Amino acid sequence: MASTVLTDSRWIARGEERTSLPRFLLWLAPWAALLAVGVYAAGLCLYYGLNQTNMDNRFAFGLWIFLDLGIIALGAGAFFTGFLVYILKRAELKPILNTAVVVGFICYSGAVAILMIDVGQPLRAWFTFWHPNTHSMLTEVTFCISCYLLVLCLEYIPILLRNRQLRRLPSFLVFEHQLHKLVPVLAAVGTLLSFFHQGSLGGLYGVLRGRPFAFRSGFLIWPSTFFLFILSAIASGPSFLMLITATVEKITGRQLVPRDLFRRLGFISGVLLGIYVAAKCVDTLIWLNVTSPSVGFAPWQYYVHKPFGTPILFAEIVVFGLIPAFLLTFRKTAAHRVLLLTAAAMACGGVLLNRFVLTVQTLALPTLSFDEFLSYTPSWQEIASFSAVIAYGVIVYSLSYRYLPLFAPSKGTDSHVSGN
Amino acid sequence: MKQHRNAIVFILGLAAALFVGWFVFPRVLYVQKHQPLDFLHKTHAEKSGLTDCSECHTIREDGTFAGMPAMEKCAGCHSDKIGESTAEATLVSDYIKPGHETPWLVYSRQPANVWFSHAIHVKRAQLSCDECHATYGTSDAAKIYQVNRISGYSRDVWGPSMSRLGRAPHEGMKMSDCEACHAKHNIEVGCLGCHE
Amino acid sequence: MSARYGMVIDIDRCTGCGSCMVACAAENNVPTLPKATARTGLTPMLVRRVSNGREGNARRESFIPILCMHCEHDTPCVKVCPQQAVEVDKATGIVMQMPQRCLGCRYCMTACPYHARYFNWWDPAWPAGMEKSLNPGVSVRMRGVVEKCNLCHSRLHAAMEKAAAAGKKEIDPADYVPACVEACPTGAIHFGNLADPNDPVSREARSPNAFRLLARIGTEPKVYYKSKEAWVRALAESNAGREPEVQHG
Amino acid sequence: MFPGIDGFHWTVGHILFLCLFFAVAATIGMTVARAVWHTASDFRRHRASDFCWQADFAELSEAERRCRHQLAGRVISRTCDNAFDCRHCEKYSQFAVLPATGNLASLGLDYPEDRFYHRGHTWVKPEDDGSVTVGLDELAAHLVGTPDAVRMPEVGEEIDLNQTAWTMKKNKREIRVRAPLEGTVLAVGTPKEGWYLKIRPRLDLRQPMALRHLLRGPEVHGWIAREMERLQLQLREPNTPAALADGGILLPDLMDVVPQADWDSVLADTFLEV
Amino acid sequence: MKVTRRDLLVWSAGAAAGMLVTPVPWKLLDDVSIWSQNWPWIPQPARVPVEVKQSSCTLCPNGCGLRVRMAAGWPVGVAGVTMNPITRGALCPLAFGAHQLNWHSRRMRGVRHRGGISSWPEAHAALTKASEEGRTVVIDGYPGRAASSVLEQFALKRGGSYQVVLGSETRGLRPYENWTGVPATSLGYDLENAKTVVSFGAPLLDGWGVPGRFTRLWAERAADADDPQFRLIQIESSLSRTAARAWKWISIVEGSESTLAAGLARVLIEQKLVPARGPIPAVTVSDAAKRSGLTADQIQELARTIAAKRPALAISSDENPSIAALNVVLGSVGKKGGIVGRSRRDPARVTADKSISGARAVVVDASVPWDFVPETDAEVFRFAAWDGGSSKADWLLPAPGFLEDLTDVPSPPSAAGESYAVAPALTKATADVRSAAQLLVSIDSSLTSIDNIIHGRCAEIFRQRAGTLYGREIMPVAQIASADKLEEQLHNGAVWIGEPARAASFRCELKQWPSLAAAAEDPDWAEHWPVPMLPPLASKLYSESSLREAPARRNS
Repeated sequence: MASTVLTDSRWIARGEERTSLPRFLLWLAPWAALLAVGVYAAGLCLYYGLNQTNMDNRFAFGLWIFLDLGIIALGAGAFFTGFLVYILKRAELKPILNTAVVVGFICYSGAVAILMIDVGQPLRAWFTFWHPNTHSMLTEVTFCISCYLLVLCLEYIPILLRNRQLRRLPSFLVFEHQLHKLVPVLAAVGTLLSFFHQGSLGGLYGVLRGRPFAFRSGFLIWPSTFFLFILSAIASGPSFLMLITATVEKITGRQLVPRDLFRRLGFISGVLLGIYVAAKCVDTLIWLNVTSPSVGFAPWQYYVHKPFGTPILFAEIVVFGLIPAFLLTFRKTAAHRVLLLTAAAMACGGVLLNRFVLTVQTLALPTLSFDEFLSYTPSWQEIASFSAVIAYGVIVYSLSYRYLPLFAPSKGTDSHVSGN
Repeated sequence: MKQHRNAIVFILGLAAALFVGWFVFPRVLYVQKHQPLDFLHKTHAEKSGLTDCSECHTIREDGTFAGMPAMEKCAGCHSDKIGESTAEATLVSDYIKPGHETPWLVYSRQPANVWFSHAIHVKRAQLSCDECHATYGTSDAAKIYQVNRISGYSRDVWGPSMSRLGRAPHEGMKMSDCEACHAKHNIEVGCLGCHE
Repeated sequence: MSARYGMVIDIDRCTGCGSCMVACAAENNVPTLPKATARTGLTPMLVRRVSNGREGNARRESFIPILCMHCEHDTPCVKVCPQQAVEVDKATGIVMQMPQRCLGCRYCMTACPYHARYFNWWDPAWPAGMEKSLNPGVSVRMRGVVEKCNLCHSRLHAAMEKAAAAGKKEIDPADYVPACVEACPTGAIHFGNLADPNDPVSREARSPNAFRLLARIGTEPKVYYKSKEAWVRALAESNAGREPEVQHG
Repeated sequence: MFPGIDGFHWTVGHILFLCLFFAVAATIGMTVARAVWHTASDFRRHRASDFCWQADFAELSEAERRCRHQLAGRVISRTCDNAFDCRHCEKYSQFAVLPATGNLASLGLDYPEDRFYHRGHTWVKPEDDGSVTVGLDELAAHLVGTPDAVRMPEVGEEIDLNQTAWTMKKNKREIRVRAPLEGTVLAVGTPKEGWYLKIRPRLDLRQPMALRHLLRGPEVHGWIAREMERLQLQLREPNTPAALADGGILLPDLMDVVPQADWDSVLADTFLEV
Repeated sequence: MKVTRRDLLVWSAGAAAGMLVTPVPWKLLDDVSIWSQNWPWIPQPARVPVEVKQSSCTLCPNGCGLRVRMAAGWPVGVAGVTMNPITRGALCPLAFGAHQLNWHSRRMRGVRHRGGISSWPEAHAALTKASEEGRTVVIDGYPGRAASSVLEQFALKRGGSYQVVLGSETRGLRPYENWTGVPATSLGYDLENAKTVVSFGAPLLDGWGVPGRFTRLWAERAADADDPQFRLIQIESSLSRTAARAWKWISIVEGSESTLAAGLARVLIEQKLVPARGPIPAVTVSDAAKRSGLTADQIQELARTIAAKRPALAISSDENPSIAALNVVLGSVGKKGGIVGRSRRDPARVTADKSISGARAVVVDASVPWDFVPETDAEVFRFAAWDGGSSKADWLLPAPGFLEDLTDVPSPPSAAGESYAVAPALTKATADVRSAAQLLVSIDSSLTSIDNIIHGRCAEIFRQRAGTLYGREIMPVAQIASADKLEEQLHNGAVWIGEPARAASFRCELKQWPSLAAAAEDPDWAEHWPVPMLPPLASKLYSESSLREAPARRNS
């Protein structure tokens, strides 16, 4: 009888095989614990101030900014898939669409949450909207990310309302149906917004005239990093989706998406990554030989401080750029599932490494001749809130997977689009 | 009736919100306080012929503004009770005799981070007092002092009208009001021109 | 008045006593933070010890006071602040940091090549009663915002007010002297109006021994330094005294 | 942000930036507004329930979406694409004329010929006064037995085809019974009386269309036969032969008899729940 | 009709829509941000006018001229007085934060007796009793003040003794006292007229003597000139602040100063670089070279450089006979630009020894450095404004802090000329305090009170009609109408400067070359800071920047 006591089958879509509730809760428990610790740590930071972190006046940005840049880059899969499906009408990517939306939602909401802890005066954060400095890349980022998070919520709602119980309320179902018809519009808006804020996140560092390691020349008001970030984001996005789906398939032990979907994603990822690497090389050469020397910084300065030697540059461009690009693009390698996934992982790793270098190395390197090279180790509060975001992601995704039709785009979808 | 039910319920909610927002909220947000003494500008102007504001609210020669006159200024005339009013009695007994300063509540008090120079506005820009303080200098009642529970600001900073729409030039002393006036006289000052 | 306030700091005269640092902190109500370190403290004026990198008798040392350089052109912090909490004042050329507007994102700190901006990691606090010793001219900043040298702006306020009361439009230069300048026992810090070519400061700024830190970045800092020692002047370049090591790998 | 607010500059960049932002915000806002508006109008135009059923129908399994003519054996295989509403089916007349070949063997269940059956296991009995009586059919009655509680609509309430007609509670499980046709509730019955609702249909019963969407005669047999098969599969103990082998009869109060079965899916399949 | 869940939803939808067109959300958003700009727990300065007072710093015997900004009766800022001819506007960094000292967490707030809480009457009674029962030794860290003479009178009347603890600058002058009989407390360094200053590790640019006196001098005459008319040669093992700025830095082995001094003296004499007779040090150049880590040539070169521009003055960081002897060889003792005697001669003082025997009571004045802990079985009355910790004294008595009581400022220990100033009580005490002098006067009313002594000294200055008064304007004493006027001006922060130091007429001859033993020295001047802890803002120098190593003894 116990099974009937602890059951949530009424909430699970009909005909979907899901593990028993106790096992599911068991799976959630550790993540929930991690989340709890993180929330506590975040509370400390909000109550006592940022002295709880190990950031300091030189290392004004720390782990959290790296996290934000990282997950926002990986979350780019959301807008990009939407763009491919709705704008470029690549219907074959539909099966991954819902996952893309959920992942995007998780990444962006997580990033915004962390940002709210990271700023010293969250209560005044809205000043950015009221007195915006439109010359600041950060303003652009703030506007776009908040708008795009809204868009993601709107894209998430239809999926949410398809839950077996929620759909019983007629108004919800109808609203879902009506909203669903407008999703292409949202996708278009999302694409626009993402294009800008992904870029501006790169611009964030590219405009730092005072930090020649990050400073880049560019096109009009946009430094080259603006475009590099967009490229790297849309290159890694699909790979990340692939990894997520593969992981879920591994855990649940069932095939969720058509086999060839991975290869398609991989191919898109690979080609874009290739373009990115090429662009990145050109940019690096220009920066090292023109931009940087012109302000009195010799290239060697950036790489004499261990551990940030030239190997990192090599790893970023070749090991985690060129190689996965090849592996993902070519039929032979892409056909091999393990290789494909490894390559995808490398691609994501490469983008993360790039964000890490830009956030951390930029601050660690001295600018004044009598500065010394600094390093910083995050405090447990920072790490805890960092991992809380990951825990939050796992929990939200698990719940969505269990109760929402993530991988079963309803047979009705088409009839929706066609029907009146 | 039946098919309009939703509309009606919706409007009910709307109305409730409007009522709370426009009538209840302001009364909850501001605490009302009375001045320690009901000082009457009018009477002082008439009886003692103190017509020029700067006779009591002086600007020192280093340019700083004295604000409320010190106790000895009052004591000059009120060393002993004049008239029978209770305020008069308290003034003499509680403040002048023991020599305590009167804890006036300043309607136009700006926060610590604001730097406002009366010297610059009055002496250089030749603004008259009532351009900001209206006719309070001739009023015949000490108006009630309202303080914001959250920010601790005087009501006069926000201004009497909750919506801040169609307010007179002297109503409201928020930053935007300062800016508006500066813009009108095309005076350009940076943040620290008015902040410390 | 359209002044361009700036400084020329004679490094050969700086004995590194630190009077400027303490005077600055006292003038601007900078709190003493029991838990603060050299990396988290609030030192709008910071004297740093520099050397020619040699050892033994050949070693030479100097002291460089670092404060906000009040960059004139393409000011890094002004450009990046998302909500206009920093601006270059048209009238004075002072780079103004507005703590009440700041949301504490610290982007400006990453943008500043001189690390002259400081974050309030703690709530400002003083032992009981000591708040009576705070300078009435300057409001205390709250936790979670960035602050930096505003060239003792409260003293400029006082000077302006004094001028206004005397019915003058221009302030008397003698009335506006930043605390660090006033405090320097050897008169190493010279303060004045760079826009006025006859001002001693702008004359000194033109001297062959004058230099600016990281001038090649092109932000036109208004704080100049001066030294007859070649090795000190070389410090202006970022890579001075750093030997190029391995070029690859 | 807006002219007159500190920090607003009349520069091209500033204006461009803000225009872009407001455009985006407006688009998002209008999208939501539009969705809300359409939802409201759907309700006004009584199309809401239609959409809901459309959506639910789309979620039904292939087996449940079989065309009545296949059930009657008039065609080999056909999936309904009108959401069981034969009144709008242009193919209906073509198939209806064909002879039914379904077996009419007794099911040990009583499905009187004078009634019309809905796939949600309700029957509809036209009365002389133009109203109809609605009740649970034999199979459903056997499953549920006597419900622990029943929530009936109020008299005078409008109910829509395929929407909730009434709900029952049995063993802490909520059962939602879909309305076999649209109309106004005239009277409310109880399980004991054998009928649940008396309804004045929205369509005049004299119209041929009025009850066309409900199952009759051979279709009922084909349909019930398949339902029984499904039940057998769902109710049998894991790895044992069918409990009620062909010919066996359905016990009353099955929910109490076979508690261990996955009743959620049984009921869901039976009452076309999604 | 009954209210359904649907109704609630619709109602709240309406309410939500309505709220948006009320002030509620927007005003709250605004007010909450404003609240975050004026957090109630963050102290804000008082809104009061600021007035500027002039006085002298009494935290150490150097008595630098102070310009104090006062608000509501409390000091809110400290700066130097440019008019002051000795300091000329310069102060030591610690002075700039001194106005916060009175609220320091280690401020002495109550009378303590053997660890327990006590009261002034009890302390008064105890000291009265003790001083009647037996000898009373009074120890003073800042001789020459009006308060000092109160302390001295008391000690002498009770058949006790008055002893002083001297700063390193004065200790450096002690050898001359032994050789010439002129008390070290009336000797001074005539820096203004010296052309070469050879500092053996003395932190001349780092708060030595009157901080402003030497730094200003150096800044005007020596800084950024390739061959200055004023040469500062720093002989020191480490590259100290002074060494870093010196004209020449001679890096030697630590502790070899006296040997090198002797070596230099020998070179000077042997090579007839100076017209000096008298004993020749036993140390040979090679000894000195071996000991100091320099080469013989370097030492001879150095000797020549020193002799080249005279008067040359050698300064030690503490009592060091050998270095003093070098001055004798250089002929700069009792001469212009050397070691000179101030016109007013104090009697020679007994310098306090930590172990005191045969006394019934020991009174330690607040001016005595905290680390002077008398070892005695007598009852110790320790006055202090701040608790330096680990005191064995029986009585800990809270003394007035910064600018909290009236005191006068005699010529600083290292000064060449006479000066006099008065530091009135500018601010209320933040605790119930009394100075040692005040307590002693209250015990023995026959003692002349501080005010009277100061009054007398002003009258004396007026009577001599010598020197000049540096107040808001400069005015020769001769032109001042009355003694009261003079006193009033002094109370308003004016400084009296005596006639320029006359090359005091005393000769100094060495019988034999003194021993090379030297007192231990500690370079960081914060170690000499007589207040047991640093002003709070000094954390900017010590913990919040890497400018200075935090001093070993003190913990701020």
